[in-house]
Amino acid sequence: MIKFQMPNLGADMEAGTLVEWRKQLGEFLHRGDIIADVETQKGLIEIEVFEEGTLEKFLVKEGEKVPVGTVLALINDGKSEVTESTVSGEEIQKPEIHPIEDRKEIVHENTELGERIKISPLARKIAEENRIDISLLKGTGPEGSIVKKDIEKAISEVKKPIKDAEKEADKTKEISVKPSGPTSDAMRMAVAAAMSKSNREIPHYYLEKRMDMSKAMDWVKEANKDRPVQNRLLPVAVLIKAVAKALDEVPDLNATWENGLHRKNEINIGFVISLRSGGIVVPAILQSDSKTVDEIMETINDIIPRARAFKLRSSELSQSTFTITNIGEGGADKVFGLIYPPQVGIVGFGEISEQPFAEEGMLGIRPVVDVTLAADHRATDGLIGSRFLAALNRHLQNPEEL
Amino acid sequence: MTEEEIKTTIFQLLQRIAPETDPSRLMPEENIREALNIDSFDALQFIVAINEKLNVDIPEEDYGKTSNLKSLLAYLTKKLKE
Amino acid sequence: MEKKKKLDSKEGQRLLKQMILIRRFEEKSAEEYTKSQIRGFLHLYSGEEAVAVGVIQALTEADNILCTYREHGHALARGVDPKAIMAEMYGKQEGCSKGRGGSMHLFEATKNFFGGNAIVSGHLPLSVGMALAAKKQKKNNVTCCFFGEGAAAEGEFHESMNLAALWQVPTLFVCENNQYAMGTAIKLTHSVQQLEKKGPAYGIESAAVDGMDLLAVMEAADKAVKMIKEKGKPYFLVCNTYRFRAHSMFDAELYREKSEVEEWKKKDPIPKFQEFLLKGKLITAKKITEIEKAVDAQIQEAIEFAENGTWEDNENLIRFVYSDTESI
Amino acid sequence: MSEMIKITYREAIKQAIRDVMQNDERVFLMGEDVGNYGGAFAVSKGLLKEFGSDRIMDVPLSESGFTGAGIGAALAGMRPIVEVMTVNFSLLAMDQIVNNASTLLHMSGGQLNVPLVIRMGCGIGRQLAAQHSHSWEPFFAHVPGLIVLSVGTHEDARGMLISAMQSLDPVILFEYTFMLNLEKEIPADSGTVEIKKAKVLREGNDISLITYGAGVYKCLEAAEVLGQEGIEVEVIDLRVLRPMDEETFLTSVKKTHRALVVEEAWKSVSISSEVVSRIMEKAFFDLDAPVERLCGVEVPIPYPKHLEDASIPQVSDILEKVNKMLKP
Repeated sequence: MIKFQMPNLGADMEAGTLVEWRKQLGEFLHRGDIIADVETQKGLIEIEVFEEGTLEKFLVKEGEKVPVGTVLALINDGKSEVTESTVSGEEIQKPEIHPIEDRKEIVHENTELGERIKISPLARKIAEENRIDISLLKGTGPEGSIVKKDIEKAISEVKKPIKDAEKEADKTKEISVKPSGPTSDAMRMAVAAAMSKSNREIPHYYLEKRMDMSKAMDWVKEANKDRPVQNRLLPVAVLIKAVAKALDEVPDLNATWENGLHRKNEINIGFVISLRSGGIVVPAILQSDSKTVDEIMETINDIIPRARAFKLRSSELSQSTFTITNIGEGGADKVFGLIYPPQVGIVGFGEISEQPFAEEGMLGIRPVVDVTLAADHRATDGLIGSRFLAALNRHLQNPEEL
Repeated sequence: MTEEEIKTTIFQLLQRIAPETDPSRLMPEENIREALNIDSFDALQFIVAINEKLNVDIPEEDYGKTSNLKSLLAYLTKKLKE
Repeated sequence: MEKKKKLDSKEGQRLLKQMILIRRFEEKSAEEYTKSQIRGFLHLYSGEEAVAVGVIQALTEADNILCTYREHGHALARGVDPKAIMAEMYGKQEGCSKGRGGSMHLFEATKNFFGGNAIVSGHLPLSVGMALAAKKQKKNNVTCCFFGEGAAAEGEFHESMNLAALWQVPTLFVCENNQYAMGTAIKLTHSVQQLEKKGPAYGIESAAVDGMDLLAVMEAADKAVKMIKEKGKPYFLVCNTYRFRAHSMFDAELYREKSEVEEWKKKDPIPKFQEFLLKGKLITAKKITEIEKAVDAQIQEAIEFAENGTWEDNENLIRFVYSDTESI
Repeated sequence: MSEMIKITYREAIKQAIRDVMQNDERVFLMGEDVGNYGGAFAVSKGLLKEFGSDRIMDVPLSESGFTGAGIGAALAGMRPIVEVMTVNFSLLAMDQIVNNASTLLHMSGGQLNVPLVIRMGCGIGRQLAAQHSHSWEPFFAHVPGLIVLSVGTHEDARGMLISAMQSLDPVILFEYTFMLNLEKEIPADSGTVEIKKAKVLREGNDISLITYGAGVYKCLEAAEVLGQEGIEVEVIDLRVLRPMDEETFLTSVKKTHRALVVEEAWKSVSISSEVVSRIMEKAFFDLDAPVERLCGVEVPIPYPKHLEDASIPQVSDILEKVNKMLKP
């Protein structure tokens, strides 16, 4: 019997609301099937199942909000039996994918979740319709309850236009210390939680290298020449592929730190996407190393619109093993990222711009990019980091081999 | 297609990409991507959308000619006459 | 004695048949009750037949009748179809109250038969009001209200007597004194047990009669109705009688001796009237047997009708709550 | 837009009585002191002279008796108006109203209508102490078969009786004696009014004030004050307490998302209990705050003025409560 749990879809996820079971009892589940929709701080997420078996029992009802790790359902794989005593809706399991908190803390969180949020029925209805996470709102109604007005305020903030100045300020500081930007409270709180944790727990070290992008840009230009617009490449696809190949050579950076370094078998590159409404999401481009540049571009074309519509799948949100932030393309020369726990590294690309560049005694004007690496000093040392940057540079100088 | 119609189409497409902005308030020589906060992905989507809506293929080497409203309009007007 | 002389063979046989019908109908009802075909409260009239038959024969079809919850006999005497009465007790929608009332609430508006009222004395004010309406409408009809001696202890009895006399309306109050208010003997419930003495206190002409004697009841009732119609005043008639069966089906009869019941059974109004008819050559023994057979057939027909009746659909549950809508 | 006239609540009721008596000779008014005394509250003053003692009938103090007589008269084709001097005495007629008026249609399987209107003076606020300060609207509104109307405005004082007289079912009409001298403007051609629906007396988007009877003018006054503070209050006069028109207040609550129910009756098991329940059942997901109530304090109404005032909701209480609900 398999205990299917509320997955942890990121370091910033503590709980999720089971919105809908997409499978019925008795149905045979295949690996990769969407079993349920879960509402998180980041929106509605399709939850995949990673095992095969028959859906035996639901332990959590639709509409219930439960902490990460809660057993949601039992899937019968024809193997071991689970006794009643070990199975209950409230059971706290050590989350399988990213065990980020110790047991004691989770129990504590659970008690907090147990406190019912005071909210008017109308406000609850509107919140559900607009996917507002009420757990993060402060009520102004009777007894501090959340009322319609509070929900409407939260909605208007999500939809509020972004002032340019504010956004510029955000960009230079990147994801680490965004000021009170105009975003939904929920999203803001999620980013805040993850980044605070990162800054609190991870001893970062930073490396920086300027890389010549002329060959890569020429290669992209050449590739795009005969393509219809729909199939054109963006330089970022090349960057992602190059990072993936570099990680393949320096596997200690494609890892997580959870009481020790755990290398990951797959290279799933998380790609920071800024939302126009504020906030960020980091979907993973799965198995980036085994995809061609074209395939990566296809993935980007698929994933960005979905990310912006909050329609990412659980694996895309939970399985990244390393992160790229390309936010520099908005104008900043350099980006120093904060690592997304429990990963151990993040690479930041600044704006690709024409700069004087000396090579082999010659000075020329070339498109260059300033690449930074922030890495977890618990997991690796600077040497590993610089080896990674060197590998990355080498791949960018040989785009045709990507 | 008149220049005004092209302009309207451009605004519609930009609005779709950047729904919270008001493209009609763009200054003729203002950099569109900067003004409306459009990243490279959205910029490409914009080019794709122009292609689909107006059937104008903007090759990559011409991207520079489409950076502000004035040049983009001129470029598209010219292309549409061809 | 005027009446006795007038009673012809046909009328005598009709009245005998009514009494036998009531007696057999009640016996059959008891049987059906034990078979669970009839439920709720079932109050039987056996022994008191002479009262209903004797009084109602004095009334015309235009006169109103209101009764207590022990009213099967009155309904039969009034001419309400036995089939509709039995179906009502079965709770079928073919019943005279569409099955909504049961044994205690038999209604037949077309025969001016107004129930079937199960709150003791609650229908007395109604009868005064109906008589008041008749007076206002200048109709010459009587409203006849049957009630037990138990009701005469209620405030509504006294209020009604006062109002009827005050307004001078044509009400015939008929007290069927069967000696017991449920299980409590009259000597335990009334300070003055000659109930007819209560009428004069309100200025109402009153009389008492042997309720076990059909002829006596007929005579008294005829006289009362005649007076009411002539003077437009109320009248109070007390019929002293006895019920042979228990108060209702669930009654151990702890309150009276079997010997007392046996003593009263000697006064059974049916054999007494049969004897009178036989002596006066108004009927033959053979004819009596024929009547009994006809009554049995009629009752059998009523049972079959009730059994074949239909249950009202649950969807119709809230019918008859308001007259112009079926919703509440 | 028709011409407006100034009229007291008393005069409006009297005109209604006169209207129905003039238009239908089956109508008569009976009650304690309605004739020679001119009505305990002078509502029927002069009507005896106009219509005579057959149609304006003084009755003895026997509430059960004359209420029952009214039912009987209605059964027999009349259109009586029974006046129970004050609602306090209605308890003595409760058996007639609950066991007869409301049940006869049903028990008879739809055969018998009781087209009767019972008017009751009620209301609190004249230092009449515990036995004369009752709000029995919830008692009567509990009973299926009755139509229970509450006369909260002058327009209804003028029209409700006329409309009630057209009903084939028994109607209980609650009239508020403390308003008798109150003068208001109503259209000169006021006549029949709708008696199936509640009425929105003032529109607003911020909160629904749901009330009836004595609460109506208090809520309107509070709404006026709140309006000056920028709070838009919707005031709903329930008017029909049974069968309750829920649609009107549910529609309002779905618009305002907040409701306060105001009544003078004791809070427990009251009209407001019913209103709140229905809001919970049918508009729960439209609520942005708990529904609140202002009701009578659960104490026999005391004699001293200040304690009497404290026993029932006042305008100041409504203002305070609304403010608290909207600005927590």
